[in-house]
Amino acid sequence: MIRFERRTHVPFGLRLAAPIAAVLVALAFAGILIAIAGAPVLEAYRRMLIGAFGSRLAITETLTRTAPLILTGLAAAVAFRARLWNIGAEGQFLVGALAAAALGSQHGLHLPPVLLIPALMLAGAVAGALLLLGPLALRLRFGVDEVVTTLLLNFVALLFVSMMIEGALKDPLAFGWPQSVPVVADAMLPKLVARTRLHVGLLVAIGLAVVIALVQARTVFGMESRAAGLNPAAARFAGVSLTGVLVKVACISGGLAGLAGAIEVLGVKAYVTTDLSPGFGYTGIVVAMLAALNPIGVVFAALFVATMFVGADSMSRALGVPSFIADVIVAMSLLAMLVALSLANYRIRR
Amino acid sequence: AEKLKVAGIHASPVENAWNSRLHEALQAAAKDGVIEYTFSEGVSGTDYPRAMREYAEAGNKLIVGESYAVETEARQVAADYPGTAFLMGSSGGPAGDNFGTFGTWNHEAAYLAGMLAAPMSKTGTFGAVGAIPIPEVNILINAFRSGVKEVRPDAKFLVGFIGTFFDPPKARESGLAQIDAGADILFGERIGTADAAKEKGIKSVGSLIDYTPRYPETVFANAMWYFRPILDAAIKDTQAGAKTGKDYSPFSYMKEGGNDIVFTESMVIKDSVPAMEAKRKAIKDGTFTVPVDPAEPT
Amino acid sequence: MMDALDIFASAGLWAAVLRIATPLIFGTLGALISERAGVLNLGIEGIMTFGAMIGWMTVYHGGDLWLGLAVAALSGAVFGLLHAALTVPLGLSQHVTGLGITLFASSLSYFIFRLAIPVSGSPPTIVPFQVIKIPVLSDLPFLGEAVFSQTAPTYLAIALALVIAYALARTPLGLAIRIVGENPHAAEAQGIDPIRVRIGAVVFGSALMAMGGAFLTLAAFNSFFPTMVQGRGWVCIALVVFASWRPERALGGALLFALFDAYQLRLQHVVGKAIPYQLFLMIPYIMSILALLVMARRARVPQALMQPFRRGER
Amino acid sequence: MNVPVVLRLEGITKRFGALTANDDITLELRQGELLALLGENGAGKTTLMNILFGHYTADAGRVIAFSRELPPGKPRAAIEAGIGMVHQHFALAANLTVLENVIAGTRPLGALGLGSAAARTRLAALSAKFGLAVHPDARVGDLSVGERQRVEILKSLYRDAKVLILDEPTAVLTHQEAEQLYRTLRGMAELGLSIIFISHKLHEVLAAADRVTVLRGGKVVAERRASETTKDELAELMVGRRVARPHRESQAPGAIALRASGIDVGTTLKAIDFEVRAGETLGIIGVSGNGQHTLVRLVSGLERPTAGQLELYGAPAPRPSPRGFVAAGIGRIPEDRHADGAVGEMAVWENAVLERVREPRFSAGGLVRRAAGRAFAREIIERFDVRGGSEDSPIRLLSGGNMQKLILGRNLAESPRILIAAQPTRGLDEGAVAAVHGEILAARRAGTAVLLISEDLDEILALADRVQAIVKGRLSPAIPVEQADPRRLGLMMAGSWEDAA
Ligand SMILES: Nc1ncnc2c1ncn2[C@@H]1O[C@H](COP(=O)(O)OP(=O)(O)OP(=O)(O)O)[C@@H](O)[C@H]1O
Ligand SMILES: Nc1ncnc2c1ncn2[C@@H]1O[C@H](COP(=O)(O)OP(=O)(O)OP(=O)(O)O)[C@@H](O)[C@H]1O
Ligand SMILES: [Mg+2]
Ligand SMILES: [Mg+2]
Repeated sequence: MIRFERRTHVPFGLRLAAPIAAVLVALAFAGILIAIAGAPVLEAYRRMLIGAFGSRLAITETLTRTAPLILTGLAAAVAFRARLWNIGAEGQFLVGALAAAALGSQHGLHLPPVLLIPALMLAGAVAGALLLLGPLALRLRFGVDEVVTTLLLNFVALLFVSMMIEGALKDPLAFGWPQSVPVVADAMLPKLVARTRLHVGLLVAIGLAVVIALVQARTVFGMESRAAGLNPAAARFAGVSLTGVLVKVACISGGLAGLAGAIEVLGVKAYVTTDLSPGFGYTGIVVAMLAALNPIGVVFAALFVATMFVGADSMSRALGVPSFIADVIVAMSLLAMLVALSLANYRIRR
Repeated sequence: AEKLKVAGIHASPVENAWNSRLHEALQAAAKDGVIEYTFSEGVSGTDYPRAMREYAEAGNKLIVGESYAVETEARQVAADYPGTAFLMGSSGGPAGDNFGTFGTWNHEAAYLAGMLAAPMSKTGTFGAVGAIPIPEVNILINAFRSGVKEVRPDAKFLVGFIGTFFDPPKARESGLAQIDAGADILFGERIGTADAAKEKGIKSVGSLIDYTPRYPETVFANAMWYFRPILDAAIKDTQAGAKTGKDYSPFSYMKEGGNDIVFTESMVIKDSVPAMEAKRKAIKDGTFTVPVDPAEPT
Repeated sequence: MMDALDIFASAGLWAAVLRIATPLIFGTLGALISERAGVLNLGIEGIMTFGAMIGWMTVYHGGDLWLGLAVAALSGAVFGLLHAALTVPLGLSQHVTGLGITLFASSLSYFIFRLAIPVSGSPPTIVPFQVIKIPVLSDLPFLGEAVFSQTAPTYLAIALALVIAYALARTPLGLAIRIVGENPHAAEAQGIDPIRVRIGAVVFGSALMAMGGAFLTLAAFNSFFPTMVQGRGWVCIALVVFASWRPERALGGALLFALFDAYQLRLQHVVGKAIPYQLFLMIPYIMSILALLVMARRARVPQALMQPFRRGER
Repeated sequence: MNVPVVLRLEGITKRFGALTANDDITLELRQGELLALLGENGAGKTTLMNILFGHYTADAGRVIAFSRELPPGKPRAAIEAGIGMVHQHFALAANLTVLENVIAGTRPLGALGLGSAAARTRLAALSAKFGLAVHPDARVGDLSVGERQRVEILKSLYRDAKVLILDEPTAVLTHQEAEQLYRTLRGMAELGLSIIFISHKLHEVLAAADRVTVLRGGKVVAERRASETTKDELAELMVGRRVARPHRESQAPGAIALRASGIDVGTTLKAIDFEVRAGETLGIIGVSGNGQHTLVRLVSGLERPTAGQLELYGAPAPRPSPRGFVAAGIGRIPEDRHADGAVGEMAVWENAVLERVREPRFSAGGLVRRAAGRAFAREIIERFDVRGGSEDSPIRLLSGGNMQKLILGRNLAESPRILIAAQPTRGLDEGAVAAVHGEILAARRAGTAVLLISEDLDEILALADRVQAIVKGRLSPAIPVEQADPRRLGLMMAGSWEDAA
């Protein structure tokens, strides 16, 4: 019989090797599917690489996709570390986007661009944070588990957004299409590279990852939130205000997800539709897990996931492999990663 | 002449009725040796502009698709790639020299289908299942209504919107709900509607594509839409180096061959056909114009 | 024209309720059993999608409808086994694994579907389950049309709900599942192997989920489309909570939810769009959150839900 | 001897990583015998019993029950062979009824019915026969600790256990409950059952057991007949050296440090009055569940009084909060070190500074001063002889006794003016108890006011200057420890302090 025994100490090499092994395993499985689809496997990998990094367009597109994933990945990582199971980043993303679009439209705030853009980002963050504070309040006040409530609120948020863009916030110039009024030109984020979609939101996301890494490793708040996550009763006994920590964590986590939505509107799309997010909130959880909840790791995990999506999407166009392969690879990477991480924590004994 | 490189980008899988019209027209053009056709399907809003850029960079001269979910961004892309023509199903207007648009105008055929449907109902109540109340959908449903009313002024109408473009089981439920409420002819703007009609043994009208082979006992008429005239016009302009930033919708008119009715003789009431055919001729002649009413039907 | 209240008097409404509820009943029962054993399975949305695809595919390639349903159940069981393997012996985080399974199962089903059914103009169809009019009963006024004119899987779903309710409350297996979900250490001390019970519950539950998905392509409709499950899996997760983990209440919850949906579709014809339809669609989610609120005080949640059990470890 | 051997463990070895928890252990149990298993914390007692019952799989060795070898790792096989186990941490499902807990797993999983009626009858008969009264339809979560223990025993009896294993069964019981339990066990032995129990309480062991086996470092180091040994000998065998609990010396108390007057907390505490002076220890005894939990939370700053007043050093206390109380010089040792005292996955140094991390010494501008934190932890490790890990290892790697020393250390290193010690030696072995008692007495000598809340009468008698009893949320008047004897304390804990006087 195989038994697992927890390691008292995980060697650094193993911690590094685990994610790499996981990705390789996922790519190997993907190879099988690609072969079944009748495409040359090695050529497919090469095409993926080209699709993700082979040209100015490819690189900027990959990075454009990375930005929101970093933010939703951080949202999950920050929350999970404090054992706040925020599965609601998708909904927070949407309400953040909606807030930014509403206030950034010509009926919204009238501010000079230097103030307008930060104000809209903040608005998105606040909206996202508020959506997470609800489930948190239920947990703190009534002990209601947040996994289910945050998950359910995703659908409420989506329906709410749908209602708003078919109602109060509907763009009258969109010929009946359910979409929000667009933000004014001044509210759009500056591009990082001209004639591409890449915008400064990417820098904001990376900057926040660094800040969060420092906060977690070095600050009192970081230590207290870790304690609160690992053993709430002991943290409380030591004078950590659980409510305080969780409220802050929820504000940061929901705020990051809301900010991701705002940035997607301000950087890329200019208005909100219900399909604004191809699952950025859920993928953020994948990103966070791939990064083992490490904020700097989130940047790389987000880049990896974006690479897979963009590269596989392009490969599928080139080789006629169904483009759903990208999702398959990302999902398999996640599952392989979960196994790899847990195996790294345990040794197997017979 | 050199074959024109054309790319199609479909937001939905190409099974979706609307996309299948584009796809089939493009495939046919490729088969005729006019163009070289590549495509992607199921492209989400987030990926759509990238696909546009990728195809433009890959040297395609004409890119065909739909910009409904990405109106702002799509025009941005066109501005970034002035050497490529874009032909997009869009609610907005054309932009610049190279961003052309088209609407899905098969309302004329829908009007004629309404004329055939009118006398077939026993209850005098007609149902219509739509996706969401955008003008293109509204115009179509309203035209069907006008067609019915011309023959049967006292007719009653039920309209249901399912809130999404692609949920056939839901369209079916909506159709069943209308049958429960007394409708005995359904106008199926959405796939799934005819399934409800079939299940309850009533008749229905199809739109965009020919549903009769799929529901031979049920669908007696279809308001067909043909993309080929629009495509051909755009190909011609592109090859000629003419401005393509214009509205190609008029090529959807019946007189251009852009839409028409197909129906099964044996299923309709014989007496209603001549009047319909007369109207059809009038539309083609330009002596009759089917009213265009984009208001949301209730 | 019917009035808003008259809608309730139409047998068609109630027939629709049962029909719309069927996939939810399967899915909710599946989620419920696995949660009663302590495992949350957020793979449900993907498992339903895969079941819808593979069940349809089986029939499309000449299989019998029941074979399609069985193959769907089997595929669900396989994904359940994957979820269980990761979360039970390995003790991985259940919700993250579940979301991973959803992503995996749904993208894989689209991938397989696209490979197997090359692009065509209009989606291929099968002949789905037909309505079975139960002799005598279906001749009853109103009830006959409302209840006794359904497809076979609907009758099966309702029967399953009752059987599972009985089994959980009144059989040793049900008690074993419950005690494992409450305290796996207590179960182990009684000679019940919590790992095996959990794996079994997840596998069986996932098979039911996949059958719920298959209902969509084998009875509710006759083709498969990507994204056709449309969040029904998440509704099931909510319904389990709403039902406070009780099968008979899950049945009621699914019917109630279906009633909202069916009513909403019909109300449109009466009052137009005076009330945004989204409000109706929100109701089940909000109801579930409220139910959680009320229940949190009574602590009826399986106590070991989402807690991994590792043998020989403290 | 012609009494048959019912159970034999042969050469059991079990390793966890580098640690050998059981090292070639051989043990026999005879019919009708009460065997006590004794040993330091971490000696391997629980591990051995878990192997015997099939929770763990041994690396080497065999278990032979009634002349048949048990397959390893199968609790079910152990149950079927007639072995029952009452776990150190109860293995009960709180949301299920007593009957459900008892009958789970007793019928084949394929059976169509539970057979509740027959089970109910049988359970009632067993309750009556062994004097273990519980209501079969009560929800286990609603039962008291003593009642739960009865359910645990009934579970085994219901399965026809011939051999019963109890792991620290009295750790959570009151004196009276413990005595009652041993009476029951004795009765069972007379009916032919064979029993192994584990306890750290040497007087219980001597009074109840026939035979005592002592483990140290995973090995059997001695075996004695209970009638032929003494507490001192057993303690020495366990620890490997002589241990003597330190003695309290009398000293004159100083000013009042902590005073409660007329405090209510909700309905759990009513009109609480007490005072503790510098250099004095006030002991609070009581049967668990009478409000001591809330009392500890109150003086730890986790609970606010709903009426009355708490005074610190003669002035009204600040609004209660753990941090405020720590800052005011109150050291706090929580009741449950694993639940409240330590964050297992965090480093020893982080646990050492967590409650003071906001003090300027350990952080500046929101940033943690890690070097200062590590230095503080090293100081505690050295001064309080914490063994088993460095300041950087996760605290979960420390044994219970060492963890307790670290918790004591992080409080005493700061020379608190008041020390709240709640059940400071619960579950600790003799050696660890002596060390903890020594530290508490040293603090008192240095002028700390000590509030000791304990269910252990011996501990109270050894450490306290004055004693009060807590009964149903009320405190008795204080008596000097010189006037306290077990009988009088027993009466006080029963709520009749007037009679006791
Ligand atoms: N699951 C486990 N994983 C790793 N090590 C373990 C495990 N269980 C026990 N140990 C180790 O085995 C040793 C023996 O532990 P055990 O619980 O048997 O001690 P014990 O004698 O019951 O102690 P106590 O008196 O405190 O209950 C411990 O010191 C511990 O290091
Ligand atoms: N899961 C585990 N993995 C590794 N070591 C463990 C595990 N559980 C316990 N231990 C080790 O067992 C030893 C003793 O732990 P244990 O829980 O038995 O404490 P204890 O001495 O019995 O204290 P208490 O009486 O408070 O429970 C410690 O060294 C601890 O590291
Ligand atoms: Mg022990
Ligand atoms: Mg112990």
